[in-house]
Amino acid sequence: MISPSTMAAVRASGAVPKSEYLMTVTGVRKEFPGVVALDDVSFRLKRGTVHALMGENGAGKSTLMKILAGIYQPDKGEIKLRGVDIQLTSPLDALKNGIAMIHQELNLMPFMTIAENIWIRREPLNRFGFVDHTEMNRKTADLFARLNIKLDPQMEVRDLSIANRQMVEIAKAVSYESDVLIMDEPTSALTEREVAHLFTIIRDLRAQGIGIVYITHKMNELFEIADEFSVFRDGKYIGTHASSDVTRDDIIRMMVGREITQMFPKEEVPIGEVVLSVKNLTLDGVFRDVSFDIRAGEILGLAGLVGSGRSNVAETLFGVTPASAGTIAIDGKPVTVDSPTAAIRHRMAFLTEDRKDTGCLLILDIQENMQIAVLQDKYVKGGFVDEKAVARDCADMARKLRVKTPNLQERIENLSGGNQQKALIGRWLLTHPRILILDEPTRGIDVGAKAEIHRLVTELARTGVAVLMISSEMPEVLGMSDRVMVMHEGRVTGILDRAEATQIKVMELAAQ
Amino acid sequence: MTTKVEAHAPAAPPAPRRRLPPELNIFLVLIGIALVYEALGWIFVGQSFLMNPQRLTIMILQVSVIGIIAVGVTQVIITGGIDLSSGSVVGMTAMFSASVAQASTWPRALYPSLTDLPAIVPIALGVAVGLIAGIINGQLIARTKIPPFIATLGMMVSARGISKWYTKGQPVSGLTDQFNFIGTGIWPVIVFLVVALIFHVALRYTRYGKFTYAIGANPQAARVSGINIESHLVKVYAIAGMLAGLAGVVTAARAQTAQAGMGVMYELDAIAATVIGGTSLTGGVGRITGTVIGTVILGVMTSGFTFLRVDAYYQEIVKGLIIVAAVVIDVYRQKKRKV
Amino acid sequence: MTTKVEAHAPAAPPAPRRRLPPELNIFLVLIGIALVYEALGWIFVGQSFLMNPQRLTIMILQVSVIGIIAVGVTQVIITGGIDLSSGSVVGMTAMFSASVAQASTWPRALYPSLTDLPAIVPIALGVAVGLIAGIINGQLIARTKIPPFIATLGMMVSARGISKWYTKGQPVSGLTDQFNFIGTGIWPVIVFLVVALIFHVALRYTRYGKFTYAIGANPQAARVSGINIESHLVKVYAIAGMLAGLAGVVTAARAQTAQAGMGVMYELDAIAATVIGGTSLTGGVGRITGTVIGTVILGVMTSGFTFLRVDAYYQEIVKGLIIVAAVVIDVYRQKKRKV
Amino acid sequence: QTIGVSMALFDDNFLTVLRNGMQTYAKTLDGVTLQVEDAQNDVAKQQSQIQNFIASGVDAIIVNPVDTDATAAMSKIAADAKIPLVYVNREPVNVDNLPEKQAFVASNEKESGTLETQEVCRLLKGKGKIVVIMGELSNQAARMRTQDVKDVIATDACKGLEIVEEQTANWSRTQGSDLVTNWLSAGLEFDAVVSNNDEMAIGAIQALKAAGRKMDTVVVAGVDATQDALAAMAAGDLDVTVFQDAAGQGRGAVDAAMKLVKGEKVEKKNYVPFQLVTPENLKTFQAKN
Ligand SMILES: Nc1ncnc2c1ncn2[C@@H]1O[C@H](COP(=O)(O)OP(=O)(O)OP(=O)(O)O)[C@@H](O)[C@H]1O
Ligand SMILES: Nc1ncnc2c1ncn2[C@@H]1O[C@H](COP(=O)(O)OP(=O)(O)OP(=O)(O)O)[C@@H](O)[C@H]1O
Ligand SMILES: [Mg+2]
Ligand SMILES: [Mg+2]
Repeated sequence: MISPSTMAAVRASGAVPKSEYLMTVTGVRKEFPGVVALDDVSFRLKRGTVHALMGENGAGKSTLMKILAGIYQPDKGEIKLRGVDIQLTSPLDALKNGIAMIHQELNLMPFMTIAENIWIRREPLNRFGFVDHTEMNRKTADLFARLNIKLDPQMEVRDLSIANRQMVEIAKAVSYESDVLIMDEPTSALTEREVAHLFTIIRDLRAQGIGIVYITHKMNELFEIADEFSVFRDGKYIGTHASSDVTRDDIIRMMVGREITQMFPKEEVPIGEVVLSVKNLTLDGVFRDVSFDIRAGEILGLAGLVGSGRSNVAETLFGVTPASAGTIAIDGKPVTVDSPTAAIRHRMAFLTEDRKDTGCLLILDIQENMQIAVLQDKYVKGGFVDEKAVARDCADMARKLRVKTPNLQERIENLSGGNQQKALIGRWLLTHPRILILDEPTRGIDVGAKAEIHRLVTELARTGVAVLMISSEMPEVLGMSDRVMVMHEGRVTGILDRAEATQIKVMELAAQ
Repeated sequence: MTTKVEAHAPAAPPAPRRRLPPELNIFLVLIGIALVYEALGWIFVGQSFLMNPQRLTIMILQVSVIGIIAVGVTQVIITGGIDLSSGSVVGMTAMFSASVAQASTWPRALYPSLTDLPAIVPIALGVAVGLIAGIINGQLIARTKIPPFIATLGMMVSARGISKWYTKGQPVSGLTDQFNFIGTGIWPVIVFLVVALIFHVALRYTRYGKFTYAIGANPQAARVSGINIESHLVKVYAIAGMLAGLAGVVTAARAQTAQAGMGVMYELDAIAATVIGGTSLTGGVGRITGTVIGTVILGVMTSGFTFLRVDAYYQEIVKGLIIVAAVVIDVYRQKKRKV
Repeated sequence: MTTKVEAHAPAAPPAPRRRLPPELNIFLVLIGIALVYEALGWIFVGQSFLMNPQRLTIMILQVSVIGIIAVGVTQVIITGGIDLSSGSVVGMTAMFSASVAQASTWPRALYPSLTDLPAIVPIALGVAVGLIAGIINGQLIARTKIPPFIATLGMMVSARGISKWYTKGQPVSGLTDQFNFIGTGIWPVIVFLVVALIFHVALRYTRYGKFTYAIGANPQAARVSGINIESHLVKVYAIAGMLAGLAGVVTAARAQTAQAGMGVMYELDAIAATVIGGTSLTGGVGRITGTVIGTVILGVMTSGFTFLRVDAYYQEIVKGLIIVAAVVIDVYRQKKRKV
Repeated sequence: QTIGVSMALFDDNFLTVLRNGMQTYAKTLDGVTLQVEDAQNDVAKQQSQIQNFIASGVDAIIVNPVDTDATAAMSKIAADAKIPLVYVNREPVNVDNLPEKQAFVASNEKESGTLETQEVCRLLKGKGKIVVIMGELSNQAARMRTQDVKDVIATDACKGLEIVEEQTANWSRTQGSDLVTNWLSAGLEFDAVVSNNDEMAIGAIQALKAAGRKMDTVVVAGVDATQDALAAMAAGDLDVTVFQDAAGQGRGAVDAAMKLVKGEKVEKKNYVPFQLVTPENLKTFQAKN
């Protein structure tokens, strides 16, 4: 066993012991109260490769990576870095040993500039020991130039869109010039354009001999970027293969232990009357003149590049940020939606895109999270909540959505990201909406659950619900929608019928 | 087409893990403190600490006003806010309420024409004044979005000013027996426990309670889920103000007088009781039962000091230590259970 | 499958929005308040409020002790914490420091053998005692993870107890002229401004400062970036304690005596000054320049009351209103600029 | 025997002298222990302390009331428990109908402000402008002493006096100093500073000196005759203060309590007079307090 400080010194001297594997993990176990997150897991990372980690939500991918990044300590098992045993007791240890990680949830300081965020703890100092801001901004500009990111280093992070924040996280991780780079679902907030950009960065890093661990739920990415992949299921290691050896279906079988034949079970359902009609909806400075109709049973897909204003339209529709102009009509009757309360009264539902900030009540339990929207009218008599009925319906919903949890009294923050997402979908389905707005409904969701959600949405449509679905995943939009509306820089650039909607058409409208 | 899913549906959920109520920790701390006093009592004073009905009463009696406030403060803290104004509101409402509770036999009645009124009038006035203060707090916070710390700090300073201004600093005495009655014997304790019970139920079993927790856990998500945060916060602060008003009434009735300096620093004791009782200052977590236990800890501590004849100089020093220690033990035990 | 990447590189970045320094708002509030007093002065008192060097001095002089504390409190609040102990630490350090600053001519010196020491001894002792209190706060918060509110509340109560215990409540007087010197004339103002300058630079241009902001803005992010949050928090609270200690020394020197009751409620004034100055209680945001302006607002307000001969009974009421109003204006203007 | 003592406030200089007087005296008595508590100026806390004393089985209780209007409730609690009670320093509102086994030892608070102002009046020869620095507004002594000032001015001999300003400095020296500096900077003219206590008077002196005012052109008066005040008087800065025999009151209270315990007869009201202190009789007081 070598102490991290010695290891760091060895690494600094360049006398790195040669070994085939950058990193090997054997027999790791990690338990959380009531959950075995990892059970006798092994994992190896070769230098100069991209190694994808696959597995359903809650399989333990993030947990293993957090162990490698020094955030959790394993209960059992050993970790070797370049053939040498190490023990990582803090994130600093990991960083000093050349392990950097992009976390599944964004981890930036909103009120600090991009440069300050990237170089935190490693700020360049001048002769007098003061932080040299000019140098820091210059280094950031250099880094951005290398990665071809076009952002001003002096912008504050709170002014950035989610996608740009993700790019900053990526740049920050790269800036550590580590040997091992862990990326936990880096593309869940990105559209294809940024994804492609990220892949050039990854290829470049791989060429430099860096080992990259890449976690994703997007199958197509796997074949595009990964050299090898390992599959986890229920905290157990299933196997490792070269990505050239297998097919998509093989992987899914390994992940979920069963067949999923159809990802987007689009069914033709009878389309009814216009339910939601939006005319010239405008939010000053953000988007303008957005007009569209959705009929009962119809799924309207909303595509566009990151920052095109799709989420803003959804928020305005739901009264989170009331419109500055335009009209909304439901069943032909004009309505005022100036708050989410009003929206819910009109039987709208809105799954937000950022489940941490605007979705989960993190410290509350799953049932409390699921029931909150429905308590406005249902299940309440004289102010008192009908606990039994709520508990029963929440449990039904959770079972229907396959929320993986011992019971509904578990805190939602202890669920894996995908299961949190399912619980939130359950929150809105409990309200039995007529108009369902979904903003990136399958972000961070595994293939099995994704199919499940798609099936659910389709089923809802069959019962006459009008669905507006924002998604940055092209196959999802094309596969699910009856019509696709495309936005660019706050304007609707076109609405395509299912028949005419192709990837190229949509991209054209999105990029103008 | 559709997948074979049923076969893989998750197994029936395992029986929910039995969770111990979070108040258990702090209840054990309370028992611990009491037993330490009991032991020390036999060693140093040669008598029992607990086997003394008079002491058992005063232990709770002396903190019942703090407790009434703390019930309101708990709700405010669960929303993620804070209320620094409660102590001053106690002073202010004591003055207002006492001023219409004077007996005609008292030579210097403030409103000679408003003497000998039935006790309900001063009680209602005190509660109403507290309610108004609470509504102002709530409106300020909900509408202007200033931090609760500042809104209630402003109220704290202003309300104290109002209590002094109201009678130019003169105490208000000569209150009717009917009014004083709610301050005698164990009535303050009963008021405290009834209030605690009501809001325990409200927090756990009503929509009001669910919304309170939701706002504290994540205000943005609560808003998107259709909760009108603004109006709910006004309610919560209004209730806190109302309870501070009630506490003011009880204080005046207990002392059989009201003076502008009443209730100074009570807000800190109430917050301490709340946090000792397991309510988290970051919001979303907390229970009235915990607050009641926290309040009783403060009372036991004080009685114990006198009982053990602890030098007054050391009392404060030790009180600070105990507040910290109680919370440390709670945090530590909760962490241990969690990992 | 692979796309042509270069063509799809992200669009040119939006030009960075030029942000005005956030202190500007509150500076305008200060100017506003001063001008209102100036106008009222001409109307009601027939003289200028501002054109009076003596008044300009006292405006800052009377709040310089608050200001010294507020510089430390600002840093604590930027980390997302709070320090309720500063006022009590002022009282405690004033006592300790004065007890070794007595002149041999004073008949009842506390330590007759330790009289007529050079002023540096009591100053160092006061600062050191404050530092220790701060380190205890910091260690408690960092190690046991109890909320800062509770840790410093415990310290607040205990430190006040220690000040009373130290001399059994007797004031400590008869201090040497050398010691008193730092409390005379505008020396307290100079101490305040020097302290403010040092920590303004430290917060903006050193890693210490960056860490402080990072921890407040997002502790999780700070942690995964390799910052040792625990040891940094200890530093921040230690500095806050040290500055409260310095404030205690200045208080004793200004009053030429030390008493156990000194500094009561100073923590609230310091927090008010900090928050009025734009520091956010949720952490991550704040500047010393803002705090200095916030402190001066408190001073201007007090001087203005006396100047306009506002009835003592109304002063507190109005003070509460002004605190709230200053923050409301700040919040409102910032919101307007953002949208 | 154990006597429970509830003091209104530990932080008060004068009350500290009183408290120490009691404790020193109790030590000289055989088998008497004092259990002293700090009510921190809180009526309710004081009442609770009395109840705690009773629960602990003390033999007698001495109360230095926070608010003299709140004594009726306390008298009743003690009488119900049949434990002797002695009020010290502040005259309880129910002084004329105290229950059995209760007494009161104090100086007549009416005198302090009166003696102070009369002396100021004498020094100014009945004519001049005065400023009044008040203690904490919610405090009884502050109200009494301020009222005394007004009562004296209403007398024929002192009709020429005029109050040009009155403000509070919360008993505090620095606040007193800041207040006077603010007055001076507003160009306020005055011939005398009448303060509710010595601490604020000393603050006033510091401010006057800092502003370069000659101390023989202004009369400064306080109450309490603390050590610092006597030193200030010796230095020629303070002109008037009023001595209240704190230690004497403390001794008297303990004596009364002991007698009540033994079942002896005790006067209901026991007054210890105030005494005016001026540079002429300063020497006699420097040894006391
Ligand atoms: N801090 C925690 N406390 C308790 N349980 C936890 C904690 N973190 C993770 N878990 C549990 O450990 C298991 C593995 O979670 P993990 O986050 O590693 O999954 P994942 O594979 O990353 O899933 P996803 O694809 O949804 O991100 C899950 O069952 C989760 O509920
Ligand atoms: N928190 C924020 N602060 C400031 N500007 C923001 C923020 N979030 C988004 N924006 C800006 O608002 C505009 C529209 O963003 P919006 O999130 O609606 O786009 P979107 O098409 O939904 O993209 P995304 O895929 O990121 O959700 C973008 O220019 C973005 O930069
Ligand atoms: Mg994960
Ligand atoms: Mg979006």
